[in-house]
Amino acid sequence: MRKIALLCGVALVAAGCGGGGPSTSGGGKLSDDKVVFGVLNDQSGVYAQLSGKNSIKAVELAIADYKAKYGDKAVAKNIVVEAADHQNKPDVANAKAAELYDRKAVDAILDVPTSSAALKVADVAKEKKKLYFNITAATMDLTGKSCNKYTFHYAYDTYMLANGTGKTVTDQGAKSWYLVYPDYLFGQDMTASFEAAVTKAGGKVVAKDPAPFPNASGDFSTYLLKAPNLNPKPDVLGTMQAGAELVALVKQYNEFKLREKGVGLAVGLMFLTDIHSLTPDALAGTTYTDAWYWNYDLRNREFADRFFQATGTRPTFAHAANYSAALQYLEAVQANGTDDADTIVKYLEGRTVEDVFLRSGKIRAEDHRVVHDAYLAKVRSSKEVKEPWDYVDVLKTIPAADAFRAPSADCKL
Amino acid sequence: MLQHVFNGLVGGSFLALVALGLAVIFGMLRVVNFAHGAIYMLGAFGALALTGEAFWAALVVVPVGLGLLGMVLERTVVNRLARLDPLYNFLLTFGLTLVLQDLVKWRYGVQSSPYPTPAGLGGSVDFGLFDFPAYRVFVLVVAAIVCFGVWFLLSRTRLGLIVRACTERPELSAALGVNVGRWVTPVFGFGVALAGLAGVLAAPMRAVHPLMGADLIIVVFAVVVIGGLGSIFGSVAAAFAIGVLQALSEAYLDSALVSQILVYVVMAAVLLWRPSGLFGREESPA
Amino acid sequence: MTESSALVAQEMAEAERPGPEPRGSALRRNARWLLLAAAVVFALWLPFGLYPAVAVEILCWALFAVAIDLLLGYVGLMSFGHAAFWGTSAYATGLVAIHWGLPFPLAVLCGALTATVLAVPIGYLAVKRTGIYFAMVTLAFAQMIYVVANKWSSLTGGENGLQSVPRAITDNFYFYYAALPIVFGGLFLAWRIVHSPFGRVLVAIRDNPSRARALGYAVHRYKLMAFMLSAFLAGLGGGLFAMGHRFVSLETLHWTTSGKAVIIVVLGGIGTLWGGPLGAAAIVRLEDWLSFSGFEQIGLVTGGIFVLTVLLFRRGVWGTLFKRR
Amino acid sequence: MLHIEELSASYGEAKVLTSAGLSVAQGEVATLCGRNGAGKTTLLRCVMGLHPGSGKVSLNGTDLRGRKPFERARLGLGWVPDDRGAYATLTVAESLALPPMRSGWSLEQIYEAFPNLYARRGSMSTKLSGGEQQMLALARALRMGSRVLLCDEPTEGLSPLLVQRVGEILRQAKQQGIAVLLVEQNLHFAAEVADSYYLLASGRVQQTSPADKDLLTYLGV
Amino acid sequence: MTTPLALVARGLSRDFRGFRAVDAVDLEVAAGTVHALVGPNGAGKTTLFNLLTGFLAPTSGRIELAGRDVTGLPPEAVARLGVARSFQITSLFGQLTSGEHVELALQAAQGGGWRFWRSDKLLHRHRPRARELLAMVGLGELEQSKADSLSYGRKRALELALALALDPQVLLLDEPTAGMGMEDVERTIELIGRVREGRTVVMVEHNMSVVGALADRVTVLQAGRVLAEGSYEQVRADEAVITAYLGSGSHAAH
Repeated sequence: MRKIALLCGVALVAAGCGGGGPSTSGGGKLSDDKVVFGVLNDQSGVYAQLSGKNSIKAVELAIADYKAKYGDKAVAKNIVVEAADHQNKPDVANAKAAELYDRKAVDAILDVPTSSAALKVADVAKEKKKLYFNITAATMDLTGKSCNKYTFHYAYDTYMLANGTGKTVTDQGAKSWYLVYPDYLFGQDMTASFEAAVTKAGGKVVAKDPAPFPNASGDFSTYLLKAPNLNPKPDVLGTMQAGAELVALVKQYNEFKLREKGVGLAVGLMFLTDIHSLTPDALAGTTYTDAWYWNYDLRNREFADRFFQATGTRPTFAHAANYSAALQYLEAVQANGTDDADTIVKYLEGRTVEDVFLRSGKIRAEDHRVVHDAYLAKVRSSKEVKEPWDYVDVLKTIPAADAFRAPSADCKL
Repeated sequence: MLQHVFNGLVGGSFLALVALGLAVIFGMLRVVNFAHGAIYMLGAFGALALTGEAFWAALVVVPVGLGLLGMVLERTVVNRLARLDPLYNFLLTFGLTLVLQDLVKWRYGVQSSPYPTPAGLGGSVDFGLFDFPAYRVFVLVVAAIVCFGVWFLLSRTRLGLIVRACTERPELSAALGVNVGRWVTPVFGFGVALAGLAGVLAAPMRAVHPLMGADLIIVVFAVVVIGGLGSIFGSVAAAFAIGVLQALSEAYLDSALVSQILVYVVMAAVLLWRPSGLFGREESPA
Repeated sequence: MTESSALVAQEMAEAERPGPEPRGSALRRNARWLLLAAAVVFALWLPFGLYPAVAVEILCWALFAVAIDLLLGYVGLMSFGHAAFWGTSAYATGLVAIHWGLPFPLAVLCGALTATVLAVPIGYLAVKRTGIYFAMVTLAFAQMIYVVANKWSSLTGGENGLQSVPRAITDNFYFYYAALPIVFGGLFLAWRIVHSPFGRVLVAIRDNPSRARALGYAVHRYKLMAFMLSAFLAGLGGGLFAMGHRFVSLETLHWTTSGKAVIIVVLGGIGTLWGGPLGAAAIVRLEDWLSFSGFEQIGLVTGGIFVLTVLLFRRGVWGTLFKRR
Repeated sequence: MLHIEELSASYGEAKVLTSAGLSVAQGEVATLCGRNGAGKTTLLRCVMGLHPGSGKVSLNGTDLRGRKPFERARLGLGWVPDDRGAYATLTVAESLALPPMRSGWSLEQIYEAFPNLYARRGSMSTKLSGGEQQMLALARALRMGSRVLLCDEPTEGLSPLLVQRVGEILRQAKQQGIAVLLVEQNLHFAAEVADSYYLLASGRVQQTSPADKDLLTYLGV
Repeated sequence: MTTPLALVARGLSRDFRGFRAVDAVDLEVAAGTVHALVGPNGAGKTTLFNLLTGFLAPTSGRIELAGRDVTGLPPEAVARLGVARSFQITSLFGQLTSGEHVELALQAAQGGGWRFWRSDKLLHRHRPRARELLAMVGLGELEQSKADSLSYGRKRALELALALALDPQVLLLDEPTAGMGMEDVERTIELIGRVREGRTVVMVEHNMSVVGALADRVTVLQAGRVLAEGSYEQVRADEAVITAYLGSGSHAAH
């Protein structure tokens, strides 16, 4: 009996083996007569809310807008969105990216949070000579030593985050800093950028502590105990923790009553979704840098309303940027009459672009960094929150020219 | 210094509760329950499911519920492998861990979920030399009470007498008229409930996410190797000791690496000098 | 002394054991060759029937599984931390390829040797315990290696992993065939070890360590040697994995990687050696299929299958299909 | 009291008992002799239900087949194992309190009969001397109110004085109507307490007597 | 000092959790003799064996092998110094055949267990000797049988063949005839009588006829101590031994 059941199981798996088929890839004017987007992101993990499945909706909005705009004249009539979950694991991302390009004939991959995964996908894009718009990864290597011809870095990076928050908070009078960061590449990069920004603005980093990553216990109490007793006492605790660890750290920050003890909180990497899950009160008064905010102006708000209709939630910067990237790609296809990757890259390089996401936008030819205005935001307390998701006040717009670093010499396209 | 030691004890509390459950189960069933970490995680999510205001209810309901789940698992699956090599149950519970983790991921995603500090424990306790968040003090007190309670139960009650006897010599105990089989399931459930309790306690203090238990259980394994899995006292003592050592190394050493690998280095040293664990009994061939 | 390891051994030794072939008929011996030929043909055909990247992956995991089975099935030691060797070799392979530009077979060899060296201290400490403790201890040490690799980002790239490992053969389809000889070599080595004088000693140790000691065999050292050989094989797989993906991530060192390998071995059949590759094909293929069809709760499925295997088919696929009790 | 018929058992693939049979009446001490490895201990374990065996074992007319060890104990079987069954984690007092049924001797009686145990009631059982451990094992069975004692070499490794003491206790038990199945190699000791003799050889049990030359030869005395 | 001493124990003791299983035992085994250890169960014979072969480390005392201090050496090292032992409880490799057992033991004696790159057919070169040994212990027909499937008596015989395969200087036999029928006992006596040539044999034995037939010297242990030592006849006549072994109504022996 068992043997039979087992045989059936094995047979099923074996039969499944036939389903693969060797890889095919085509060229041509409009490859396969269609344009295929591949949204590769985290659909179940820490970034699932930040971008996740709703990024697909954002891309679909872009497709709808493109079709509405060009109607019968549209070059791309058949536009498909494929999605895949990379679970924030670079090896999965690697396999999925290859799969999307090869097996699902994707012309451009979008999104891809998590630096390690993002870098890996850049590798694949380079190898397959297909386009890749990274939205949600922060690593500067995408426009540094790992940059390549087919990769564009669209929304933000660690420089933008650190510079925005570090400089502004220091300017506002918090001169001494205590930095706590997760002990891996992102945390180390962020800390270096932060320290540079703080020092440049006339502040000082009193101490910095690497916290274990991944933090098995989710416990940051040691650093929180230490903070108020440092000499000199820091004005502000800067944390580079992200996702789950940020949530834990902020919870513990409040538990140890550091704000009452005169140590403020600045966050290196925070998303609207973090505020939503932590509740605004937990973060009230915290400043951070964002690449986009849905309730910034009416144009954003109009997009946010459409997005809300489609998803029941407000868009994050990632959703807006996915929308923008998909739209700009389609515009490029429209302008050139082809989805040939080299043609599109050539067309995009050096263009100035303006849309709902890209304000004063420019696609730099030197390193494929897409620069645009960034925003310094401050979290409201729940009393100040007048409608759901409207959690922050935009304190300041950081102009595109200042928001991002100059092209790096490491990048050779 | 003192506050860091205290803080380490709080951290050690979670290790201790999970290790205690692990050791109790191992003692009675010779099963190393890999799923213990997953149960800890379920405890935290259980608290979450009951929402913040119901923390006090969760503190009771969730461990009891998980204990019952543990008993069901024992009756249905663990039990079936009881006569085989303990490795099979290790493997089984490893498989269960994957299943439980993914079920929770499915339901809650990997996003960490917030859990407010329970009402009444939001303040801090002043110890003169330093003050400390009340909730953490509470955790330490609960852990201490539970560890003491288990010790009391084991050493001072008839139930403990039976459990100790069955743990040490099941055959002889049966021959003395003790219905050993009857105690296996409740003890398994109890051990599971301890992990569940640790999970509930962790919810307001730590990030609640589906992998919280998997990360913890490996550290706990190292802890019980250090303490000697056969020794309930050893496991608990090693857990608190490791908690304190970790807190001190985080506070005074500039390297995050040291505090993270500390537990494994201690484990290696123990294996080198006392392979059966600090409090483990020598396995004498006789 | 070894209350447990011997038991696993028994259970699976029912499946296969090294030693002189049972006096079977010529037919049975021919069947053996036929099976081998079929396996080779299947391996040669695989990238035609399967997405080549997946086929390459199957090769790597097959080696990994065989490495673990060598320990579990023939020494009675269940390593739950073999990712330490798989991952270390992957990093070493990647680094050698990046910095020295060695061709991939040499890079993989360097990786495997690095893993073997790492196996010396870990094995020395771990073989002091048996059974369930061995599993826990190896798991803990692997976690330590994971933490170190994560921290040592100047070398390993930390969270970002080792990107852009160079490889002359870019197309996975051809790379598969380039990797195949190494995999066959590794499998042959495993087979050779099992059917060698050394393998005979291992089985003796598994069945009765005290008796083996009384015969003058230094049990701990033999176990350590087996551990190193197993690490070498796992290292071969890990090195190929690195070259296959042209990338090494921390994931290769994570405990889930060890767990997946154990799942593959148990599913394939403990102590069968060839169950490993079979299990690897099944699990890798299944995971690919699940994720291709957009189902992300892979652990739910593999974990569930694993639980059922442990409960119902402890002899694994190979053991159930090809071996009689 | 205790009746064994056609009892067969094996260890792995080695048959240890092949249709062994014997009976012990109330107040009778039956001695089972046999060489090392003959299967005496296995026989006791089978009776106790700790080792699988086929055949019929009945206690006071109650068929014990299918009953678990703890049920057999509660029906009145008392096992005094060859290793004396001391617990490393239980004190003397706890060991005496462990059995759920305590219908035999009262604690006072026990401590009166075994003053050493009273003196060391707070010590861990394994810390006792060999003789004290043996006394504890006997005391435990008496405390349980067992109707049949299965004593596995109770004099093993004891000094002559203590051997005497064991003999006295067994005689006392006998007077109270307790049946004893005694596995013993010390024939002189056996001679002092035993009413009947059985020899276990080649898996079979045959009744014998101390006068039997075969018995002595067999035991190599 | 005419005959050299093959095996010497001086003040050997071993404790188990407060229980002294072997208590200051002095033992001198002359080379080329058969030395029997007797005593009631629990007298510490097997523990003493485990101490002599390195399976247990002594709590105190020392052990010399042909004049060389071997105290604290692991069992495999003791074995390689020419000490082979058999076990009281049958202790074999369940999944190997009789032939494979002996081949394995022969390989151990000659080294070569490390060769993982060679075929196990290499072991076949030990086959002739293995067959010889199996025939010697009466297992000639059972070369292909797995140890698990052998009867008890045959397992005991295989134990002996294993020990002999090491061609040891000192052969320690733990109850070699336990559980054997009369004929097998006779055969084993005859066999030990044959293999003792050029060797020193130490054996634990309960069967006094075996002891009487083989032993040059007998040491009687009780409660971990040496009670008496001498020839079989001397020991048999010893008051203390009679008391200990047979028990006594009158414990006036001392």
